[in-house]
Amino acid sequence: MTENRAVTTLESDSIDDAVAELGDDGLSGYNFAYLDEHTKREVRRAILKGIAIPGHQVPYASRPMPLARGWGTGGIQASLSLLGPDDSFKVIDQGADESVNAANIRRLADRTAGVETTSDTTDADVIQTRHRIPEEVMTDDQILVLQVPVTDPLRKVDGSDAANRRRHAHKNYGRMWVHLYENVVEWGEIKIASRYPTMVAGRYLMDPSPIPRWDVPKLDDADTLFLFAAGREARIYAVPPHTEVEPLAFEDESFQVERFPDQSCDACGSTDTFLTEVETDDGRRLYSCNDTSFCAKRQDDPAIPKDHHLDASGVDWGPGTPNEGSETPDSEDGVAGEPAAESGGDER
Amino acid sequence: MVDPHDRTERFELIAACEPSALVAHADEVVEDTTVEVLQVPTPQLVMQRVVEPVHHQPFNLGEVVVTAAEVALDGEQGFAMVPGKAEKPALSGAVVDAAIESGHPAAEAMIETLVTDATRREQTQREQWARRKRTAVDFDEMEDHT
Amino acid sequence: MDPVHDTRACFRALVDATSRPGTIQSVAVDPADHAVIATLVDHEVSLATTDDAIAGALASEGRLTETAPEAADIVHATVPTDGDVREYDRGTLEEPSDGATVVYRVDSLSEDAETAPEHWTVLRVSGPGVPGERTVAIEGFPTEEAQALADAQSTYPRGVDAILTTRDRIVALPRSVTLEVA
Amino acid sequence: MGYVAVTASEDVIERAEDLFEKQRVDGEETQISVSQTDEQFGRIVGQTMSEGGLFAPRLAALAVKQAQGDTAEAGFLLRAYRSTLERWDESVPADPSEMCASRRVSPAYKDVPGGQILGATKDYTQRLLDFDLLADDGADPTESWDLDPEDPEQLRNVVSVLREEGLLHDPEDDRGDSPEEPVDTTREPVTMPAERSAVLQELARGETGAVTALGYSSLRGYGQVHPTLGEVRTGDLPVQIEHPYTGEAATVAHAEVTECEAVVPVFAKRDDPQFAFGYGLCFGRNERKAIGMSILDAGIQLDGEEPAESAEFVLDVVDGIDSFGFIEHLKLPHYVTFQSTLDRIRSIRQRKMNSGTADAADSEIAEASADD
Repeated sequence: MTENRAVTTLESDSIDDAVAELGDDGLSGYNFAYLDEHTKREVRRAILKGIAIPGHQVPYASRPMPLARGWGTGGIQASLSLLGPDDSFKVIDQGADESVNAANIRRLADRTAGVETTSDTTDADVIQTRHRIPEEVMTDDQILVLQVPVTDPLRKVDGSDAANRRRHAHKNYGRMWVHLYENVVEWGEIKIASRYPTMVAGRYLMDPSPIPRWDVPKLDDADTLFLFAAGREARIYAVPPHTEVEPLAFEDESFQVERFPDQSCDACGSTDTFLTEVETDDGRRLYSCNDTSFCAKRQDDPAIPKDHHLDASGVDWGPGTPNEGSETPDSEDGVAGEPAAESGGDER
Repeated sequence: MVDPHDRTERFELIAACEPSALVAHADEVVEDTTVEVLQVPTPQLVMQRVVEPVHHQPFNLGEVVVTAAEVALDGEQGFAMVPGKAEKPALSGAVVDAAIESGHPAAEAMIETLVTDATRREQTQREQWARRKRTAVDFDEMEDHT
Repeated sequence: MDPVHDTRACFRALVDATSRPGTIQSVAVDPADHAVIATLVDHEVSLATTDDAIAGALASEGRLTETAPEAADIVHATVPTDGDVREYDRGTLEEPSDGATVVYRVDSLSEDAETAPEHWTVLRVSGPGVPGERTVAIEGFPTEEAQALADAQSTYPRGVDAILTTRDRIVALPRSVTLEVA
Repeated sequence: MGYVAVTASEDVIERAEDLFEKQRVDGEETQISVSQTDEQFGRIVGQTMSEGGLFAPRLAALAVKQAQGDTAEAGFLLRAYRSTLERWDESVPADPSEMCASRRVSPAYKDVPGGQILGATKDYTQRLLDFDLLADDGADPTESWDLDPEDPEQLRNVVSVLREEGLLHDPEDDRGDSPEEPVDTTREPVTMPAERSAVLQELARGETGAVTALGYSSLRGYGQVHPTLGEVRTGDLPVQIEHPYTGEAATVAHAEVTECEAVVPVFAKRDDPQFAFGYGLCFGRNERKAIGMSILDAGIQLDGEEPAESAEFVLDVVDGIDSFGFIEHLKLPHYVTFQSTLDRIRSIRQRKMNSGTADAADSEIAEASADD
C-alpha cells in the first residue's frame, strides 16, 4: 500500500545525503502522541463502546508500548488517544505525582505529544492514575483514566475468562455473592481490601481497579467520566457520569471504607483524606495524606474543602467528609441503596 | 540463469544483493540524473503467513522488518524492498530498478553486478548444501558405534 | 480534515456526547457525519454507506470494507432507515460491543424542546450519563424511526448505538439510555 | 513498617537508567559490537526475535546488546519498536517445506525421503567445557572438508508421507487453496475459545522457557500427549510479497526458522484409530521451543483436562512480555492497596479479639491476606 503520492525531487547527489534529506529515520520521527492513527482508532472505538455499555469489558487490540506490560500500558494508550496539544495532563501513582512510574509516563506523553503536564487536579483535563481517585471533586470537563491490572471481578472466584464472560453475558453473579457470604461467615466481615466488586447501572459487575474502598463511592453518580484501561489484558471499560455504581454488600453487613481512627495527616492535619502510615527514621509511626497535591494545598490552607474549585457547595465526593471542624468523620454517604450505617470498625 | 530484465526476478536480485554494491551504483545515477522519490525509504512490516502442512491451516507466524522505497527516473518507476531497517540500500535498490528499466547508461554495469552477486550466492549455497550432506547419516551406521 | 488533530477533536466530542446522551456537541468539520465516519472507520471495521464521497476517500487510504447494513459495524444512515435499524447488528450477549454504530444525518438538532416546531420529533432521554432526564428536538428524524431505534436498543446490553449529526453538531443516543418519543 | 512514598522526579529515574548503562560499559574489554552479537550469539538473537515476534536479525542483536543479554528485555525492546512501524502487507502464504533446510531429522521414519541430515548440531556430543576458548577464538574445523557442491534439494515433509499411507486424516476441506482468514493476534484481541490460528501465532511468539516447561509438563505426566515427532527441521524460509508492479510472488528475504510436527496416536474412533498432529514453527534456531509448541498444539486440539491442554491457560501464561511485565510490576509501589489490606486485617483481628478467640486470629490473618 504505497502511501499517498507525495513526490519529492532529490536535491542531494549521493545516497547518504539523499536519505538524510528525506527525513530523519528512527526514533525522532514519532507519530503525534506515539501511537499511529490506526491504533488510536482501535482504542477510540473501544472507549466509545465502553461508555455506551457501562461496566462491560470491551476487548481491543492493545498495542505493545515502550512501557512494560502491567506498568500502565493500557492507561497510556487511552490517555494518548485522548490528549490534544492544548490539554493539560496529570499523572499519579499511589496518589503521588512524583512517584517513579508516574514520572516515566509523563515523560513519554511529553516527548511524543508535547502535552503540558500539571500536578494540580483542578487544572488537569485528563488525569491518568494508578490505584487512587483524587481527593478533590472532579468536574464534567475532566476525564479520569485508571490503570487496570485485572479486568474481571469474577477472577477472584474463577480463573477462566471464558467462563466469566458467560456469567457477565447472563448477569449470573451468584458465585461472587457466595464468596462474599463465605467471607462474612468466616471473618465476620467482607475481607476484600481493594478491587472491591461494584455493580454498574444495575447490570454489569465491575472491578474498579485496585483503588481503596475509600474511593469507590466517588464513582457513583459523579460529574466526571471514568475510563478503565488494561493493556496486558487488552480490555477497556467505563463508568459514564451520573451512573449508579454500587459496591456489593449485604443488608446487615454494609460496605465499609478504610478507617484511620484518631489519626490525622502529620503534614496538614486532615482527617477526611485517605492516609497511609509512614515510619520515621526514629521509629515513630505517623500518618500522612496519600493525595500529595491536595495535601500541599491543605498545608497552605488547612480548611480548604474538596470542592473549593466548584461553585456548587456541599461535597458529594467520597466518604466521610466532615463538615468543617467536626472531629470524627460522619458515616459514609454516596453508597446507593444502603442505609447510612454507623461507620463500622470504630469500636477498635 | 538469472534474468535481471525480468521485473520480478530483478526485484529478488536487488533484495538479496550486497548493499554496498547497490549504494555505489545508485550514487553514480543520483549524481547526474534527476530522481523523484515516490515513497521515502522507511522500515515497515511484512506479516509472514504460513500454511502449516498438518491441517493446511494458515496462520500468522510473525512480522519481518523490511524497508521499501520507490523512485522515478525520467518518468520510469523503480521499486525495491530489502530485508531489515536499511534505508540507504532500499533507496539505492529503487534507483537501480528504475535505471535498468529506463536503460540508464549505468544499467549495464548494474546488471553485471547483479549477475555476479547472484552467481556468488548460488555457489555459497551449493557449498553449504554439500557440507550439510556430509552430515547425512544412516541410523544403522550410528548404532554400530554406540 | 486534519487526519490527526481534527480526528482527535471529533473523538473528544463523541466521548462527551456519549457520556452525556442528549447533549449537543460541536465538531470542527462540516458535515459532521463525514467527520464521525473518518474518525471511526478503517479496514478493521465494516461500513455500510451510500455516500460515494466518504466511501471514495476511505477507499483511497485502504480503509474501506463495505458490507450490507445488517452486517455492518458502522452504518451511515444519510436518510432515516424506515425501521431497518431494527435489523442491524446488535452484537451478542457475550460481546455486545460488536453491536453496530448508526451515524444518522438529520436536518436540525436542538436542546430546547419547548420552542421546537411542531413537525420536529422530541425525545425524552434518561439513564446512564443523564441526571434525571433530558429532552432533544430533532428535525429529519421521524417518530417512527425514533421508535425503531428505541426497539433496536430494547434488548440491552445487545443493541445499536446512534449518533445523530447535522452540519457541525452531534448528539449521541447510546443503547444504555431509555428513549421516549414525547 | 515504613511505606514512604517513593518520590522521584524525572532526573532520578534518568540517573537510574544511566547506572544501568554504566553496568554495560564498565570493564576493561572493548565493547562487543552489534555485528559480533549477531554473528556469535545467533541462538540468543534468534530467541529474541521469536519471543519479540519480529524477524530483524540486526535489530535483535542491538536489543540483546542493549539489554545486556536479557532475552525478555530484548524481546520487549523489539516489540516496542515494532509499535512504531506501519505494516506493508501480509506475505504470500508460505509452504514450510519450501524452506532451504539446514538440518532435518525424522524420529518417526528412519529412511525418510531426502535422508536424515544432522546439520550443525551439538546433540550427539558430550557437553564438555572447551578450555581452549579461554585463550583463543577457535577456527573453522570444516575448512579441510573436500566438497562437491550440488544444488540444494527441497526435502519432502514427513506429513506428506504419512498422508500417502492414509495415516493422516485428510482435512475435509483442504484449506490449502482457500484458506479462511487466520486471526492476527497483534491486531485483534484474543477471546476464548481461541481459534487454532491464534493459538499457533501466540505460541510462536511465546517465551521459550514457558513453552518448553508447559510442553514438558505433558510429557512428565500432566497430559495425554507423548508424541513421536514426525520431523524436526531448521532452515531459511523465503519471505515473499506480491510485487506491486508485476503482481507475482517475489522473495524479499529469508527468515531462519525451526519447525516440528508431533504425531499423537488417537484411538477415539473405535474402528479407525488415527493420528492427531501438533505443529510448531518459530523464528530462529530453537528446537526445544518448536517441539514444545507442537506438543501444546496437539494437547490443545485434544482439549484434555491438564493445564497444558487448555488453550486459555496456555495462552494466558506463555507470553514472555506479559508475564515478565506483570510479575515485575510487583516492584511498583503498592502502599495504598497495602494500607487498605492492613485496615481489613486489623478490623478482623479486632473482631476476633472482641469475640475472645485472639490466638486463632494469627492463623487466620495469614490466610486472609492471601486473598489480595
